[in-house]
Amino acid sequence: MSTLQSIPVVATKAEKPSGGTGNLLANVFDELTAFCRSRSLFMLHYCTGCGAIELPPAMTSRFDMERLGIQPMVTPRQADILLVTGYVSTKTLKRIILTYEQMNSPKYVIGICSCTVNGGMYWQSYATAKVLADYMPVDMYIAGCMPRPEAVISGLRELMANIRAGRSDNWRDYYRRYDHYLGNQQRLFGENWQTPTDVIGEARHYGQFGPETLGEHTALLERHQTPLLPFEMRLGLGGEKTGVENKGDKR
Amino acid sequence: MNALDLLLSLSALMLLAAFLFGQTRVYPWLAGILFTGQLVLLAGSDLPMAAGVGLEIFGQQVGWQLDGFGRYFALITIGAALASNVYMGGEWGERYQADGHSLRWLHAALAGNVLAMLLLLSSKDLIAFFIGWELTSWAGFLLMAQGGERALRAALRYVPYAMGGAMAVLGGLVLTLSWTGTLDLLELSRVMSTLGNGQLALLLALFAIGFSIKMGLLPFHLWQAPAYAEAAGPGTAFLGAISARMGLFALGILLVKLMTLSRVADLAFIDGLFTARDLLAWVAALTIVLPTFTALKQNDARYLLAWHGIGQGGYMLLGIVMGDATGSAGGLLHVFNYATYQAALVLAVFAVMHRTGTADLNSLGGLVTRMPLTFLVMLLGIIGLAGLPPMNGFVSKWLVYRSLMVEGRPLLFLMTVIGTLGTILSVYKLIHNTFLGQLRAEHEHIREAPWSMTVPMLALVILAFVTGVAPGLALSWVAEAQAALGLPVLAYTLGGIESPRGSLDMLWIVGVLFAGFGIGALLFYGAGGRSKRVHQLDNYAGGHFLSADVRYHYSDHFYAGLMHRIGPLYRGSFTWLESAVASATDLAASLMQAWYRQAVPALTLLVAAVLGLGWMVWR
Amino acid sequence: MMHILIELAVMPLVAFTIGMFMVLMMRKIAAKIQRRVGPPLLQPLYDIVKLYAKKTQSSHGLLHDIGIVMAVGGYIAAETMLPVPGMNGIADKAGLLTLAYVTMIPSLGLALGVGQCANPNGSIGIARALTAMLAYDIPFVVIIFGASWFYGSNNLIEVIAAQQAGGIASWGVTKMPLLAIAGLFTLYAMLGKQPFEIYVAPAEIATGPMVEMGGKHLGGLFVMQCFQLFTASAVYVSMFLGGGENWLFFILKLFAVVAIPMSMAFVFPRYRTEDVLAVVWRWPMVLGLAGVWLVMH
Amino acid sequence: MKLAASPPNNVSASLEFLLQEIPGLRTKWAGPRRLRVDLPAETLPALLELLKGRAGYVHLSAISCVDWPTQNEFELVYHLWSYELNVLVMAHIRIPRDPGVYLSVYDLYHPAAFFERDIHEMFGLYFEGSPDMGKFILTEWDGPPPMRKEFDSEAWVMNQFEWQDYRPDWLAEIEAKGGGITTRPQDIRKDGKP
Repeated sequence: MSTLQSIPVVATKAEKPSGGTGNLLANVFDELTAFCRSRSLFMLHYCTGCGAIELPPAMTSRFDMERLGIQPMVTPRQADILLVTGYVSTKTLKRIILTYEQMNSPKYVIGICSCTVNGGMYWQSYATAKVLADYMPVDMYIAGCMPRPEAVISGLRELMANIRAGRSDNWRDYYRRYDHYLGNQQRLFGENWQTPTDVIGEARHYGQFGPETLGEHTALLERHQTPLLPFEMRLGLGGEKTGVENKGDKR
Repeated sequence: MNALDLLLSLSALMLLAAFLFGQTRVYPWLAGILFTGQLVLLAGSDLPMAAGVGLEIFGQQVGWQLDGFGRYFALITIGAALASNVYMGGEWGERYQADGHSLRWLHAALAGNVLAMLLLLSSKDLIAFFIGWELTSWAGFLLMAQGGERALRAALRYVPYAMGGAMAVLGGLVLTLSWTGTLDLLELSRVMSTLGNGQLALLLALFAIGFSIKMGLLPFHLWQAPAYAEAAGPGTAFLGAISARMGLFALGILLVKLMTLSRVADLAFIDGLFTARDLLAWVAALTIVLPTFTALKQNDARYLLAWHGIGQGGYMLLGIVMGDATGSAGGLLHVFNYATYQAALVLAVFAVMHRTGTADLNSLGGLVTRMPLTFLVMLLGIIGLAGLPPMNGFVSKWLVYRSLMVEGRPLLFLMTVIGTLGTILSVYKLIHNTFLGQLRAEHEHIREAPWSMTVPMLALVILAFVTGVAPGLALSWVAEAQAALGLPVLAYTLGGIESPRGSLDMLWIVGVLFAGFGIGALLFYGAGGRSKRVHQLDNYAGGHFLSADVRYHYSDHFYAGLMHRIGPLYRGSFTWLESAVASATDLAASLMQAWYRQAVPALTLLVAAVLGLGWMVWR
Repeated sequence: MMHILIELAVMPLVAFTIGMFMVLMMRKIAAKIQRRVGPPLLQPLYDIVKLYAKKTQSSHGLLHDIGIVMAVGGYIAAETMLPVPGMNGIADKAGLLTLAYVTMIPSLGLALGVGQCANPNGSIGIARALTAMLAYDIPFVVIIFGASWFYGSNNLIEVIAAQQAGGIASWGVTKMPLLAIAGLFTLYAMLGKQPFEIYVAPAEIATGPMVEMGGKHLGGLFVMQCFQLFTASAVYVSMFLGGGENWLFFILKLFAVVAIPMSMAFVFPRYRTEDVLAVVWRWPMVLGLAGVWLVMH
Repeated sequence: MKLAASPPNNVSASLEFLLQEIPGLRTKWAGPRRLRVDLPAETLPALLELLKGRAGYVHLSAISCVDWPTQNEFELVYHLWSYELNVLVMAHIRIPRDPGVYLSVYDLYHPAAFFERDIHEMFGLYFEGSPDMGKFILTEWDGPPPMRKEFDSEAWVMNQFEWQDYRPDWLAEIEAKGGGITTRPQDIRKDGKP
């Protein structure tokens, strides 16, 4: 297990509580939210590969994840953890990326089974993606060609400890180095690969826009994708003006 | 030239003006001013407003006089006419004219309707009443028939109903004259209750059938939904708001003023168990439930609202038939409340039709981002129609429930609640299929309805909201109508009613509600983190990639589960009844024709004449 | 006047905390039935704080947010109409019937918010939720009719006073046993747990209305669930179990009323929508009408 | 109930008598209930109609394809089953690799549409008349048909993906004790890269 930690997971330095001891209240609030985040994790009910068969035993009466505050949730909007269990075929990887982008941050990805580390048993196959970390930031690996429920739960407890200590904010990395991830994705899916989520817009909106967010791959994306701008509620009042004034929507 | 003469001449003048230059741009402004003038005149003058002119037919005095009850309805009539007039004057009117219809006839029909209704409402005796009644029927037909071929067909279906009703009312009038010797409403209110049970039963049957046809009570309601739905835009709003309530006005006078509810209760079918009053209450209760659940199945927004028009009529009649202070106040207040949000809802549906060209609920969706004001109007309208606080619909329904609870009528109470819940389901279907869900690609560039449409709608809905928050404003007119009719008057406060057995204070309830919304907003926007708007295709679809050409919206067969359970109950028995009656009359007519057309027509005439003479001489 | 304003602020807070512990009890009962340990004591609080502390949330428009505000705000208003020991709020100004209608506003607000999410799972969920509301609200209103006819008023303060006058003998449950049983059945259907949770069928329509709710939207719905549990049980206790003489008895009664349906809930599968209509329109309706007939004669 | 180890003689005899009608057909019993039939490609439809019509072979359970690059041929195997005779017939035919075209048996057995579509995707063999020859499973793949012998999946993977440095020490401990993976991946890699 020890060298598993040595895999270069993108460990962002813990968010230093702002302002030092000055505003004690901010510290207490951050402390409380970090504690609650670690004690209440919603696991996405999306079984991407064969390893998912180990999750129901982890939830039911023998191992009971609920005492750790972990509940299975059905849609990505409600979930915090995305468990990528088992081999990641190219078709499934598209859905995994779509699901990952639909999840609300702070979100965590756990690569269960060796297939997410280096391709595992299917390393020779033309149809599987080998290294999950190329396509999205991964917070935790649980090795094993289907790890038993004890291993899954100890992995989850390790993740809870990281969250508690604030070391697991890797979701920012997806926004800050989006170009790197997009490049890997385009290398696998081709140039006109796009998801309905406007990741660059979200990076700007949530202040995660770093120098490496944009690059040549996002430029490639820009050419292909007409970004889906949300329909703003507007009062297009007045007479029979032609539809020219809402050209802005199409950009 | 006292106040009522001025009022009637003003509306007659407006009818003439509409007929002469209705299609010009200036007429709507003139009509608007005249309508507001009439409103001020009506509200300002003290009661009863007697009319100068009067005539004398068959030795009977025919005159017009407006009392509190009539004025209450007149105010609503002119208010609804004002709203639809403003709507007609704007861009909708231009589009209507551009489509080849004549705006002049539409304005004339509206003005004619107002005139006829004022005549009916201010009738002092049964002859004036009958004149007003017939004028209203024909003006209503004129307004329904405008707006295209389907509207004409639906209006023609109304004609046999109207004529049948008119014959019944005429029969009742003649019988009243022969039995009581007078036609004046005031004297009748003293004399009529002294008639024998059999006579009263016949009179009640005749008059009630005639009036319930106009009001669309259960067996005679089939004509109303297509007729009101297919009429031209503002015409539907006016018809839906007040035209059907003329039947309620007539029933109110008949049941309460002339026959007095106690005498109606004496006419027992099974003595002591099921009286005529119970029959009327149950007809009203069934009118609440059945049309509401028919509305649930409609897939056209106009038909859905028209069917609700019939359903809500049941609340009003039930309130009046209950007869106690809260019940009748609830019924009468519901007339005003219903007029406000029904007109607003219909105008909103026609605003959507103006922009998207269709009212079919399966080809709309997601318009909230493109027509927010119309959405706001429809939202407040459906809250009123469903009868939820803070809108005024809740107050009148609460009063009707309150009287049913105090009078101890569990089954009637149950029917009204089933009606209300059915309304909530169908109004959500209306607003969901039109404004919520996925915006269609072809509707991405439509714009909000023009000011000439949104202003009247918003005014009506704000009026509904204000009288919901402070029902006392409307209850003052209702109390005046109750006094004029002879019903026990409701002790009301600005917020509702005060009584130890269960009071209602809308000021506090709406205040607490908005305080709760404030705390909820504080919790949501304050405590929660930043949120970002996402496009409608950035949606959970089980890992599937959505695209604009995929129709990812649930609107058809909206309440599938419910329909599985109550689907078989829709057997269309009333349509069967109507067609049965129609074919029966056809058969009778053809028999008469055959009998008359046989070889020697002159002989049969001679025999008939001799028999008639003999009967006359012998009697 | 000032006295009422304080109550308006305190009553929702009390309702929320009690509701949270009811949610905890519900999850503990579910766990114990499945021979599991179950969540720790403050798990509902952790869930709500985490959901509100989410850093990115996706909203589908202004109406999606307003829907959640209406859902939480509607229940905050409804709590002030429910008399609790020592605090009556505005219960005298709004009776039992008004309370039944005010509790419909949160579900309407939620329905509007889910509508704008433009997700058919949500729309199907709302269609089923409104059908379920049609199902359980009819017996509920019949029971309100019976109770208010028996106590002669639908002002909750009067109802509670009448019951507390003669101790347990004058409780609604002893005077109107049929109505009490029908009320419990309706309460069970109102809480929306198995077998009446067709509108939140996770596997079939991805938790129905909650499909596009994340972060603070879902947090709002968790808060609403706490309020919903408290309101439903408090109405039942006020009508049939003599309201709250003091806080201890009141809370015990509240938890007992919720514990009964919940202990049966997690062994059931799930009714289809039309079967929910069939069951709720048959048993509680018949019992309710019989109870009303008994009360009136 | 004696489990019939081998079909009674009359079943196999009647089957072989029936099969004589097809010219150039060789039969070989691969087991008590398994009959291997080799026949020229153009006579296959006749065989299928014969078996379906006269011997109750209503079930085409699979079509499998074998790639013989050295003989430049594809071998198609049609697995047929009859619920009356309870004997599995495996019809083997050979078709040349270059045009790689054969006719579809969809009109006889509708499931053949999926088997043919799968073979088309994996081997590039085109079936005329098959309802849908589009992409079946590998919707993201636009490379050569991957199951052909000349396609080297490992080489394709080696230049498409990079690996992550991952030397689990628990493996080193096991090897220290003599266990571990017998044939190391790099030994069997053709390009010998570690």
